[in-house]
Amino acid sequence: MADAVCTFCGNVCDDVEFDVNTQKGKRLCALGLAKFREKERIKSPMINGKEVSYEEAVEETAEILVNAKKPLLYGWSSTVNEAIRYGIILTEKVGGVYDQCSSVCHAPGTLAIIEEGIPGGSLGTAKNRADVIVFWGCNPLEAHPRHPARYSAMAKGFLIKSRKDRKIVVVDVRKTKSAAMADKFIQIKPGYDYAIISALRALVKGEDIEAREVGGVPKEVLAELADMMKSANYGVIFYGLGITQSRGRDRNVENAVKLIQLLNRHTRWVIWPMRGHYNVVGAGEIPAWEVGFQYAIDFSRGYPRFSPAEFSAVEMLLRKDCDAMLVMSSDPAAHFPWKAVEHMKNIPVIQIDPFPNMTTLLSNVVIPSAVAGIEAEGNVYRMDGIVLRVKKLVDSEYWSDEKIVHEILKAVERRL
Amino acid sequence: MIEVEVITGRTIDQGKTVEEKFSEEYFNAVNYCEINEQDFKKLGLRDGDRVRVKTDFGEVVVYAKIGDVPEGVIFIPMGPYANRITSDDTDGTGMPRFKGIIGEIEKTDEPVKSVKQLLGVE
Amino acid sequence: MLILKPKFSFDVSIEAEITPELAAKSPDEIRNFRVWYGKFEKRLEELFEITNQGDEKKLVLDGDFSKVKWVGMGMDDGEIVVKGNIGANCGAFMRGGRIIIEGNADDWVGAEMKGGEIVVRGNARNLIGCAYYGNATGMKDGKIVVEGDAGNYIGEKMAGGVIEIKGSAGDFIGTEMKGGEIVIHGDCGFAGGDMKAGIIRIGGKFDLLPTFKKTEDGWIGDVMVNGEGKIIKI
Amino acid sequence: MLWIKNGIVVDPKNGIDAERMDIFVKNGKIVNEEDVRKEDCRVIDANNKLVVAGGVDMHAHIAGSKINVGRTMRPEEMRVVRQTAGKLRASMGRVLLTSPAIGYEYARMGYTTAVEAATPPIGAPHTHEELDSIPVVDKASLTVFGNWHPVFKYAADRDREKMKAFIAWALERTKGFGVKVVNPGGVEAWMYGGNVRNLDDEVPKWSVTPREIITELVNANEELNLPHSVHLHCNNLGVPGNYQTTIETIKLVSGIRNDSRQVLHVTHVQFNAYAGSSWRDVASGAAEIAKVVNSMDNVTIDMGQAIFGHATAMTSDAPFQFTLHKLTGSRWVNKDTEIEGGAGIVPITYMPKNPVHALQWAIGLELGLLVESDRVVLSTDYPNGGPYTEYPYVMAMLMSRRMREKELDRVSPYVQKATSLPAIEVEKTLYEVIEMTRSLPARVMGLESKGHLGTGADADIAIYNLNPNDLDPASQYDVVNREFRVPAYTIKDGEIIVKDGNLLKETWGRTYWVDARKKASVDSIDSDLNEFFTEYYTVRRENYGVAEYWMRKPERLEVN
Repeated sequence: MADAVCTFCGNVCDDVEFDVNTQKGKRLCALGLAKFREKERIKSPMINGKEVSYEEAVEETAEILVNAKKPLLYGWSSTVNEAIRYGIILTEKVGGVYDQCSSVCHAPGTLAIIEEGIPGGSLGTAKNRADVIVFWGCNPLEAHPRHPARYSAMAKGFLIKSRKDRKIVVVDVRKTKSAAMADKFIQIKPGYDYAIISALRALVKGEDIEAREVGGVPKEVLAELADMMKSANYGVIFYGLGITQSRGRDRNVENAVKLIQLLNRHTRWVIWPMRGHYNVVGAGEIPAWEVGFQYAIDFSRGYPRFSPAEFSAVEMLLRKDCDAMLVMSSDPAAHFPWKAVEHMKNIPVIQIDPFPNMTTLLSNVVIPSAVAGIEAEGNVYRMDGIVLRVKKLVDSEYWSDEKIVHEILKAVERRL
Repeated sequence: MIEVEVITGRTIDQGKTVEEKFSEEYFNAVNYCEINEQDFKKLGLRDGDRVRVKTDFGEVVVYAKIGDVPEGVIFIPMGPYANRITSDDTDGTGMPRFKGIIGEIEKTDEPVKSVKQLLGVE
Repeated sequence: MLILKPKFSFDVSIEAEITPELAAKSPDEIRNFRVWYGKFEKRLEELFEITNQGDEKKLVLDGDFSKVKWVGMGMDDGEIVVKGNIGANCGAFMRGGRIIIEGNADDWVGAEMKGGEIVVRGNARNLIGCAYYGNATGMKDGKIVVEGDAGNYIGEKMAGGVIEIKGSAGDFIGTEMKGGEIVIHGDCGFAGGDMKAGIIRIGGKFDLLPTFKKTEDGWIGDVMVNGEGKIIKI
Repeated sequence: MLWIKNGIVVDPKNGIDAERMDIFVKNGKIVNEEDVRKEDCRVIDANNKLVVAGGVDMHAHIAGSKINVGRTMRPEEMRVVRQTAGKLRASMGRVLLTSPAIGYEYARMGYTTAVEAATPPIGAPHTHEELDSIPVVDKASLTVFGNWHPVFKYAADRDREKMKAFIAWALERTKGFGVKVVNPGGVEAWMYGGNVRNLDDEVPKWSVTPREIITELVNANEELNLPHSVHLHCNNLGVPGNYQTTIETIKLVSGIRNDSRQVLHVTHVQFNAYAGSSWRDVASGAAEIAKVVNSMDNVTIDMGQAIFGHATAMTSDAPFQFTLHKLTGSRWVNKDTEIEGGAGIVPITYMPKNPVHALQWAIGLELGLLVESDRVVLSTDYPNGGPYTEYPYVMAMLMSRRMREKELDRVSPYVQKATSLPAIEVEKTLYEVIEMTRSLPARVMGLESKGHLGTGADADIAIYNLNPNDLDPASQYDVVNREFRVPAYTIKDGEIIVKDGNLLKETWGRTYWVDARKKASVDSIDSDLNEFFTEYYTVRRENYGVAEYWMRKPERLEVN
């Protein structure tokens, strides 16, 4: 059994063990176990379906990126910081557009930070201090299975000695598996998060609201929740894609941040997103320090510019505004709206990934990579911004993402 | 045919198989929709039946299951089937709307496509 | 007057900060005006057929300009007529003059506009008259008229001027508005979230936020910011 | 090899004041004339030019989660293009800068060393990755200790040996350079919605006070004999009347001695030098603080000068940031961190006509002028007080009363009655200003090879188009303000990086960290650490911290 750090979800559990020989693990959730298990791999680098060497694939990639008028370099959330940093510099050098999986996930939260900031805390503060935790539009038991036990609902710490010391609230449009662990489940009408949060803000502020119900929730229930929030010693809202991918998106998060700002005038509250991929936070942090922005960054004029309406991957594809695409460890062909996927069929696509997926089927250049956290090491950001080093457990013939992107960068520099 | 609001999202099975897109397990994890029991009955559905889900953005055939969703709401696990019908309009945010898309569903005899058929490469 | 026609259909977007001032420049300057085609810097004549008809401060954009961004950015006076559709950021930071778009407009029409007039005969998309990310104030003055429908996030952080949508609009109208007026003749979604001042007139259906109070002719709010903004039914 | 010929050298550490001399460089070090073969040297004609050591910024927020979320929150800051991509990186930012821009702008100003002033311990891997992306300059980071639960425990228990062991363990794990303390006890109180208000307020749930935390940390730091002293951001920052807390805090170390340096560095004192009882009657307490600092020989400070224009407040002082958010209504980032403390970020703009802002501006200058030049370092607490790129402005202001009078005309008249600045006649000399930006910060940090031009020093050199023998800074303040922004040369480790203000190449500096494990028994806290991690942390002890091999160019300084 080797000590490992799990590279599936934003929990980045660092207490797991995995035996590569027997394929058995300890303390792994179902998602983590699946992550570590051996599975079908892309066998070799390929150009247009023909097996080639890594070097040939790298040269072809550089050629495509240098010649493209507006290449889109997308993905980055399932690889290590070291590869992302080269990826940013690569995008700058080829005058392309950098975007990462957040733009179809938690990027609305980034827009909310721009509007209002974020009063937050690390997962350890939830574990040690939170006597009220609200899961809003997220379903940790299915998306981050060990979150409740390690960090939130059931976690024990400095001030919280048992599950009884803490109240759990789940707010969602459907009764998710996570609703079962709640002391209070509030079912809301899809698309009304914003209005409900506005109502809560009013109630916390002491304003009466004229409506008898908001977003399918009776005023009394909202008043009770507002009271519960005000009387918490230390509360946390964890929010998920239920807020960011539905009507209101960034405005929902912004409104929730305003609620937390207000609550801090009475007691302590923080809010934090339940980030999905194991290094989706890094895919935003690194460009932020290298070039100033987290995602949807265009370099075509020699300097970075941020504009989600123009430079997010989905918008770039919908508008047919990119003439080449590099996909790093992601599967947009499976996870983007269909109309966006269609443009991928019209342009050269380069894929870097350990596993064959739907994007492989649309790719002109395929570069298989070592699996970070199993075959390659590097730093990653847990969902709360804490960096952990994922480990190399076994040797591999595959190149690491870091090496692949670095080699592409060097090949590009030779051409400039 | 009934009008529904479509939401999509993660499930544990979708998560477990997401790195094995061509496996039977992944196919089974993402090719269905959950429907409220009343709506299920209204549509005259039985276990193993298929429905066509149609929105302004496309249509897709998936298996129908009874799920813990409110009446008038259906849930499809995130993945290629869901994304045939999710909103591609980002409303200027860069984020397509994956949840809360108005559409309609009806029973159908058409088969559920494989992921490759769905992509149009097979 | 200057007439521009695309020479071919563009693979990727073009950034061309052209204003009616261009028409007053010498033929040489006009031909060599720098624009961006993806990452490649080009001369205007490499991408567009240029017809020069006198030095009236007027641009006519003839053809599909839906991939051409930043047209009329910061313009002071003169006129731009777009015969077809126009790309994003049209009329951003505009201070005066007039832009007429006969087709549809993309996102960010008239963002942070300070004066002048923009008329969209077709539909407009999102973020009309808004503030760019991180900036405190959207449109300050001037007028934007959309004769068709419009998208989300209209007049956010707006402080003055008028935005009129003759059709329906999307969600989040006049969020954090501080002044000015938005008129939506058709339907829209949530209106006036955290608005401090200004008027939103709505002809059709909309989603009322719980933080507004009923008054004689409409609603006042947003109470969360002790706002005196008005939502009035027309 | 370099031969810097005929320069006018100012080198306060070695007592050289505007002497014409040659400087020789070999293998990145300053060497004696006989150590080089002159015919192999590249000659730099420094005739009538000022030759000084590269600048040392000992307190700036240049890397880590704070500045990075600041960038994320403020795209309006990141839209200023300083340089487009080419041979070098695109370089962006108004006051908040991207990592490439941070290194480039320091070099463009003749600065060659910069210290990140506050690293949350668990955030150290992030800080170091970001430091590794800052080109040219040498770097270090200070680890924040003052609200860390083990520190409370060992301070409460008066367990000096374990405190020392903990510091040694933590510096190694975080690859930190020294002990930073921010609002000791106050950030923990913030976890309950409060703060501490004086040195004897008890920290909630811990029977320990700020007084005890500071005293115990200073004593432990001195017994370990770390290169740098405790680096303290005092309690009550940003509160009218706080100068008294500052003075009381400074006096805590009377009687503690170290022969080679101060035993306490109090940072960005401007923010802790307010008299009065509210924002309505706030006034300067700088003169009183200066008196105390001047009367002691074991305390140093830095200014924390406010610069008019845009800035972003970012500190580990989370409760203060919430107060600032309530005051300004601006965006607010807060980050409570495990059991280690917290942080906050709020945008701010200093406006000359705003009485409070003008006061802050004036207080910074009062401190710089009234405190002896061998104990006050020039700083803006970047980006809290403003951009470090305005250091030349501050240098010129310190040297010219005429310039100050001109500036006073455009600021709020409030400073006339609330500060002593208008009456201050002091004009620092060029020598003193070079001391405040070079030799002193290097000495305060304990970086022996920095901040001077003696044999054996790192060849980090700045050459400016200023002839000290020909210059009257009091009247030629505009020349001073201009030329210190555009060095004729910046030389880093013997390589010419900047010529005539233009950046020639990108190089990578070292990151210094301090290893004090030989001076303490880290084993003695082994079981305590296991308990802390099992009970209160969300990461395993084994996975906590930074390994040297992840870093680009680590430089371990071992304390023996």
